Amino acid sequence: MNKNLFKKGSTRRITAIVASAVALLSGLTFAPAQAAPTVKVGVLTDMTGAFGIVGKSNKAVAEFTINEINKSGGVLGRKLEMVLVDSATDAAVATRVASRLVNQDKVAVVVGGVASFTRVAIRDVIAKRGKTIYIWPASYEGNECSNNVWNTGSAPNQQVDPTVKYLLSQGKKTFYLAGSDYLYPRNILSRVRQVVLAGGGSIVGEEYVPLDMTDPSNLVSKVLASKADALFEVVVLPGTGPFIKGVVDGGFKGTIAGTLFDEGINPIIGKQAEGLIGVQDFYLPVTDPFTKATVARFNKQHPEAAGLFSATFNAPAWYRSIYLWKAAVEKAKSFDTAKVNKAMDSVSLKNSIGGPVSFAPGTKHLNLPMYLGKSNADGSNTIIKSLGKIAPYECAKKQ
Amino acid sequence: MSPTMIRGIFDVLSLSSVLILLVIGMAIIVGMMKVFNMCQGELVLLGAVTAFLCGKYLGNLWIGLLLAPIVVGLFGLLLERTIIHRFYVNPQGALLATFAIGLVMRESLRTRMSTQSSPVDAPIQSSITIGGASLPIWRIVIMFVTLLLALAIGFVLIKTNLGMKVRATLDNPDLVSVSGISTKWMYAGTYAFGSALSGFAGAMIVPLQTLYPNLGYDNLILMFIAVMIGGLGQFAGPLAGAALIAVPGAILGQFISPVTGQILVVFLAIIFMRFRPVGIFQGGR
Amino acid sequence: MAGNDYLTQIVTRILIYGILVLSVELCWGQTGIFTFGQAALFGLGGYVVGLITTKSTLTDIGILLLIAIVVGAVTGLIIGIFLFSGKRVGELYVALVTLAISYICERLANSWTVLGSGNGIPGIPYPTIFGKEIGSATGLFFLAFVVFAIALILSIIIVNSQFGLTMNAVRDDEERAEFFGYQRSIVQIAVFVFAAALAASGGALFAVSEGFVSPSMSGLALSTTTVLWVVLGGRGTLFGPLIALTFLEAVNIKMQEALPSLWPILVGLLLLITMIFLPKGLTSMPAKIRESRRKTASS
Amino acid sequence: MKLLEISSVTKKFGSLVAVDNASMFINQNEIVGLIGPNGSGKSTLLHTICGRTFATEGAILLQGSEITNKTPQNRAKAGMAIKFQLARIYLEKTVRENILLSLQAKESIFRQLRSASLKAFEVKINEIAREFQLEEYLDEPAKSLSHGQQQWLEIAMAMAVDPILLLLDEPTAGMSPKERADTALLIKKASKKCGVLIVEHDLDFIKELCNRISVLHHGNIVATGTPAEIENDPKVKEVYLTRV
Repeated sequence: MNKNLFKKGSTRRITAIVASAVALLSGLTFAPAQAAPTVKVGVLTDMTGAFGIVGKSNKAVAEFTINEINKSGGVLGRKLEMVLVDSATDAAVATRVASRLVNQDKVAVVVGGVASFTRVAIRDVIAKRGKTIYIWPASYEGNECSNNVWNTGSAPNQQVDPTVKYLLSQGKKTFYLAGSDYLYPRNILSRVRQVVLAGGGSIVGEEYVPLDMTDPSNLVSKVLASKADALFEVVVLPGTGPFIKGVVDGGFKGTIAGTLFDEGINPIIGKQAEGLIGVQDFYLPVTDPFTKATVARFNKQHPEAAGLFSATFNAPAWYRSIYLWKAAVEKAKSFDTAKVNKAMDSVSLKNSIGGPVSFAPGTKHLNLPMYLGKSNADGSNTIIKSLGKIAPYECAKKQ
Repeated sequence: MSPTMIRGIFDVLSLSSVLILLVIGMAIIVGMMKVFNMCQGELVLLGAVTAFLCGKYLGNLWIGLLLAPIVVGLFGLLLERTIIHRFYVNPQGALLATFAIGLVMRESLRTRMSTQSSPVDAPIQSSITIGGASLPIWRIVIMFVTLLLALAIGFVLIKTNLGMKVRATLDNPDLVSVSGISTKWMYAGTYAFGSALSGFAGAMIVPLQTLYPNLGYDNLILMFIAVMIGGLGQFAGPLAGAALIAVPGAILGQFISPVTGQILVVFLAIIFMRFRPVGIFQGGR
Repeated sequence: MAGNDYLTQIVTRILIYGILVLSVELCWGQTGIFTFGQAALFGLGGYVVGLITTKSTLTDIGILLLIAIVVGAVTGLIIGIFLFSGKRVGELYVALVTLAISYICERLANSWTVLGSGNGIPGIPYPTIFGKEIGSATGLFFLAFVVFAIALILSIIIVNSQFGLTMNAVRDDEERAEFFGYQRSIVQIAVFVFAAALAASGGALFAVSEGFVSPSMSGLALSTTTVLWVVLGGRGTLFGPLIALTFLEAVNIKMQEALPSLWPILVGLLLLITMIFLPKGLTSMPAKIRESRRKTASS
Repeated sequence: MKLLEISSVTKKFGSLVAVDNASMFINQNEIVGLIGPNGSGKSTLLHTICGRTFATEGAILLQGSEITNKTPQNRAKAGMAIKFQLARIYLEKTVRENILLSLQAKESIFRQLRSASLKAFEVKINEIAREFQLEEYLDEPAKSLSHGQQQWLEIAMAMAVDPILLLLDEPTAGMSPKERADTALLIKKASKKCGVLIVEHDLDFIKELCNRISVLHHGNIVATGTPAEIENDPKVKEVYLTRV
């Protein structure tokens, strides 16, 4: 009787399975690369999935920057070797490839991540468990102060404060805040609220829509009904275009501002992008000689990513990230994580995209030159004002 | 009436008509044919892509609106004859196979797109002002088209000879094959028709939304819930189901946060469906 | 294996996903409960452990697993009673409801501040056992291995018991089973609760071994991928889905490097081809070939 | 006390009346036939007895206690067993497993998990298989059986649990004359332990077998009596003649 209930040959099958699994997996270990005097730089970005376009830009900028450094002699006399991994817009994939960079490729530094959930997922793998320097090159919601982690994108105050102050100075008194329902928009808009109220303005509404809402008509109506002087919006894809289109076509009289408008994002909005206000660390019309020459060189060397060099794709941040790390290594005269980590705190770059940058000691964030810009109907931007270096209010200097 | 109220009412009408338009094709394939078609969203997407390409290369979205149902209808015919027809006796298999088809379509588009999403301009971009509220004409067009389409299809299915044959075939395939109607082509034709309707819906709604690979997939769960609430086996039920979730969703969205509104609607729909005793989803094998 | 932390971590993750796959296989493969949202329970276990370990000093893996299992089982019981008590519901209704639950869970994980508003919960500490920290990749591997082995052995025992036969009877013809006098709903609820506890314990292991949880852990993508592993491996067999998982994860890692953007398309095509030509899964291929050889030989 | 008593059962599907005010009964150790042409409502009446559908009006009593709205599980527990028109057995499972499935249905989950009753049932399985000439196929999957053997297997599965009432829906459909004769013997033997209700459209088969026969036409029971009475009943002749 038992014979029928128990499937035949299960032990044999288990052995076969374990054997084949081991065989399969051992195919994944790679022979360690030959001991060349190169230093590996881990480049982690979303080459596929929803952020695949951003990854394309990131990869090209990383390649460009590393080539440039190698041409000028490398770091401490050693050439850099880029190890590119795809985090596929998925947190679980991101931790796996981050582990590969740290544990298998033994990279000296990891630069990367597009979305905040990727940063949060990989930073412990790299910086805490992996004891490797992690540079997060994106403008984001703030509050990243972990050890061995360095932020080279803009902090909320660097984008939000000048935008709101400009709007207030233009006589805008009432604000409507709208965003997608997750951490980044919530944090950005809470900063907006703080600055608006401090500056004597008032908030007439605050609303969030689900991340995958394709038709935000309800929100459009609420914005129109509010008759606010200004709309500060952080609605992300796929809602961005439909939302702004709806508000503009619905006859909204006020000014629309946000943190995500530039040459990279405007094309997905269409001609309704005209008049959108924002602050970024870079716009294409930034014309200091260094920036101009570097961007031109990039476009020439990377025709596949020409047009993808934009602030919202984190292109300037990627460029300066690798240079800032180089400067810290040279200052520490070592690739050792602890020493580089210490040197990083006060490192600076005289030449960078958009202007000179320096870490604000104790903040893990950069003093960044920022620009106030306005979008045009064709997706390009006009700089209203160059704002100069703005200090980050993060970590030790939280305000 | 204040402009806010007018806009509120307009939103309810507009959001429901958009969902009903999206569900019409599904009402045919899932509702009447009882094929659990997980790639319905991608049929909508294919229609949207067709419209986008016509807008981009021919500069005319009207041609896109005309071509979308033809292209997607032919594609549906091809799908039915090559794949779907194998799974009429195996509903779970149909679900998985169409899920795979959807995945392939979605990811293929992703590799071809050079931006995260592309805006599509409506053929009519102006608005009219009623009582101080500026209302986009394209949304009004969608309301009327949806209404006309639903009535026309309902009429064909109930009143015409062809419609009766189709319903008879879908209700009892064995009986009809004896009486000389080719069941095979009746099924293929119906699937193609349902696809064409979805393709048309995609072309119509893409100007209100935006073209991106998950356009159909992000709408799919709501579409399915609409069909299941409405019940299977007939055409009108799913459309009523769409109205039944879109209207409260749109009204709730005006008073509470759209996030809570959406979760609440999905949640209530699940409970409602549990106690609605019709269709292959409820009992029966 | 101990020498390479990366490989160890991959194997650990496969073992953890293996627990999730077992839970889907028990539900769908053995009992016919077409669960399309098992990741919701996986995510539940992960988030529970994430919240506990970051808000308190509790890190003992035994207690954490126990809590996850209890929470998972209770949730499974509620969903199970809702779905299966009283009148029979169709398998596709079950698929849609579980899919919708997974969708709602992902949505909530994105919204709720206490759940990290989309960023998930980072900084989950290493687990401890009897006060000792399991702080190495190898240690985490052994932990996952032990839990997986227990889950697998339990599954084998269940499937090969008289109850396993009952589960199959409910799968193959639930109405017929009722006419024999089987308490069909109790069978389904029992299996669903056990599978939910399994999935939640897998999620708990994922949280401690990866050090973070994120909304995608409970979302549609993982839910459907798990079903895909079961389909490709062959539902109704315990080992087929596990083989498919191992094979696909290994190939996945290679292919994501070699053909990053084509890989998801290839997965879709593989699933489609399997559904058409090998509805019992890729692991049924040898048997199928043997059968067709026999046919040609006899004709 | 009657074993099964059906009093004034009516079943409506919307406006369609499938069974109209039907009353009949079965005594212990009696074989009762229910005949009628296709569409006469005999399957529907059987379904209200076994719990597949529920009567709109009227009452069904098993050993004096009402089961009209009980679930199929509870009716099975009360001692009812059924063989469906098209054999509903588990084709992928072996004959042995099929019979075991019938036997263990009322075991608790925990006993099932421990496979506690496996040994005890083994004797019973062999015994019943021998009785139904299925002994040599015990370890073959049920799908490899012939059509008639599949029917037997389902009857065997029903008999295995020692029911007090056995419901048989067209037990000889598609069988050879030899198989029919064997089946008749098996049913006769079974009736020593329980009451049997046979639903048939073939009068010839059951007139040898049944103690009493009821004839259903358009949802109405038009006649009840011994086989001889039924055969000579003018109403029954009319029902069957108008069809032919």
